[in-house]
Amino acid sequence: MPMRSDLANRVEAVLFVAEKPVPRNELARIAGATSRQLDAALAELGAGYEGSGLRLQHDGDEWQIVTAPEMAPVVAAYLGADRLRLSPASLETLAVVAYRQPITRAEVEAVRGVNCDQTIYTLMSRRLIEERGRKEGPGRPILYGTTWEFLECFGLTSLEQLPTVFGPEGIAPVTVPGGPAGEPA
Amino acid sequence: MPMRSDLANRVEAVLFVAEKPVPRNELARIAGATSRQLDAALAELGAGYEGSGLRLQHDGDEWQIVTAPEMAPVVAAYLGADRLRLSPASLETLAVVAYRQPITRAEVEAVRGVNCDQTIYTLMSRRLIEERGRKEGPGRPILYGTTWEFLECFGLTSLEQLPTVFGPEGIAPVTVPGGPAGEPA
Amino acid sequence: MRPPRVSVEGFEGPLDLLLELVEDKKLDILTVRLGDLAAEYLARVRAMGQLPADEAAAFLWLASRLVLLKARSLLPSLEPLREEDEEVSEEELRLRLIEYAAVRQRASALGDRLRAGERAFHREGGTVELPPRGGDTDALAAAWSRVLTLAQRPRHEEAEIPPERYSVEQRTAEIEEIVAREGSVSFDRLLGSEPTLSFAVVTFISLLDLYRRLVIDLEQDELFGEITIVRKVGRDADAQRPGE
Repeated sequence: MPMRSDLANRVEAVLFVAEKPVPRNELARIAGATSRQLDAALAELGAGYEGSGLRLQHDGDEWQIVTAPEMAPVVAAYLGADRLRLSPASLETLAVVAYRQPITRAEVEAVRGVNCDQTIYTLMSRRLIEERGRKEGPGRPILYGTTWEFLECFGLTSLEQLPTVFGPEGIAPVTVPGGPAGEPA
Repeated sequence: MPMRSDLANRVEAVLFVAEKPVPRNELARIAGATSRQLDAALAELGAGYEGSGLRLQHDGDEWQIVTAPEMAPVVAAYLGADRLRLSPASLETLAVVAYRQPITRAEVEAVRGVNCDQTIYTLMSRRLIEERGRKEGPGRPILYGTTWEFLECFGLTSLEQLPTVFGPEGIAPVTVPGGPAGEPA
Repeated sequence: MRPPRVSVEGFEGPLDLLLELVEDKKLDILTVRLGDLAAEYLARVRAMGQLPADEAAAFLWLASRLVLLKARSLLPSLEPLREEDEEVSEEELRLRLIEYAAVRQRASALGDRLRAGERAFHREGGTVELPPRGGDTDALAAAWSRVLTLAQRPRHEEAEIPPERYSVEQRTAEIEEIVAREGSVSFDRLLGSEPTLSFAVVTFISLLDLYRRLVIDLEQDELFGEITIVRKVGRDADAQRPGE
């Protein structure tokens, strides 16, 4: 591959890990580029993807990397397999929410001991969890719970059908002031 | 960009949408390739990522696309990820596991000469190491190995990239009769 | 009894301390006579001050091995100690030290990578929205169980730390006092009826130390017989206190 500019590579890396389209101005700020430099980098990136399995796509000012349309069959074959695909980290976050709902993000993080931003986003975007109002108290944080799609997906008719793991007293409530440490992964 | 093979593009698209590393045989099956063709496609893909913001990484037979280690600052800034910190003791335990996996706790302790409960717990909870089955023999102790998150956190595209310090022949495997050091009883 | 968790005074453990000695003195790890380091190793351990016994045991175990290697080089005919474990030969100990040196270098290389911060990131997925199907409740339960185990473990471990803690300094002073008062005492009596490993090791090292400082004599009538600790005639134990 011909050498790409460092800015284009930085933009590529950010778009790669982003789970949602990234607004242009946010991209410029994070990558440390002017609007003009960013335009050049995006053009460079888009051109570089020609003939590859990926594409650079934008909806108005929001940019994202997606798979090339020609790859749809193989992607569908992989994803369409009749099962739920979740990373171990997402599965753990889902388990915490399922068994202790309604629960705030900080509480999930206190239990898992790592930052759970990404996994909560993933679970939200797959409609496995949803917002359930707000907790009374400082900052009134959002409470999360599982959805009916979650029940359907796991073949449960109600939450009472969740497999029993420990007794309900198995774990003491955990509160962490100031929030958890970052997630290495 | 020079034209890439269609197979390499299919592999790229599948790895892009996968939430976790994809085993080699699943990749071959989905992409409709023989083992040999897949090897060529993976090599092509990996070479194509040189100089870009992405890397092809594999943990044994499991493959994934990750961001290039040089892009870490901008990606960490975007994700709000904290820097991973490990104590010297945890790093020592991690070094033993990484270079001698799969390995039991008693074997790690024999090498380090101290109890490693705490450091193994720390590494497990950060997903840097994981259980890898059990060793045959008395008590069938748990074997530990590193995870793909370990590769990711240290910016290694595979275990072959572990820093070489001593020559591989420099150190004879050490076995201590009667269990870990410091345990005469 | 498991070997203790040790991270004291900047040392990660007994091998770390020994390696530090070898490196400080610019000795060749392949040829140094490890027994020759016994006195200095003991001095470093003593300098650590009030070390809790459960943490000191690993240091003292290695110290006792070094003393033994030294004794063997002076008295090649020395019979094996009456102990349940295998004696560690100089070559075994050297191999362990060499391997540990490699581990320490590897750990520092990994630490450098970590500090450089050049890590990779993966995608969690999410751009493709397909209705999920076929989730495995067992996998969910297993994940929950894992989280519970991990979340509970530190508390559990804290509760396991043994309450008993002895330092070599403390034990040495106790033995000196007994010997000064009674003139002699048997090794068995010093150990008591059911000594823990830590207590036995601390007692043993204290005796070696007192013996080296010429405060006591050790008497044994027959092999594997009762060991008697006798106050050295004409010596005032306290006058020798500062030691080496």
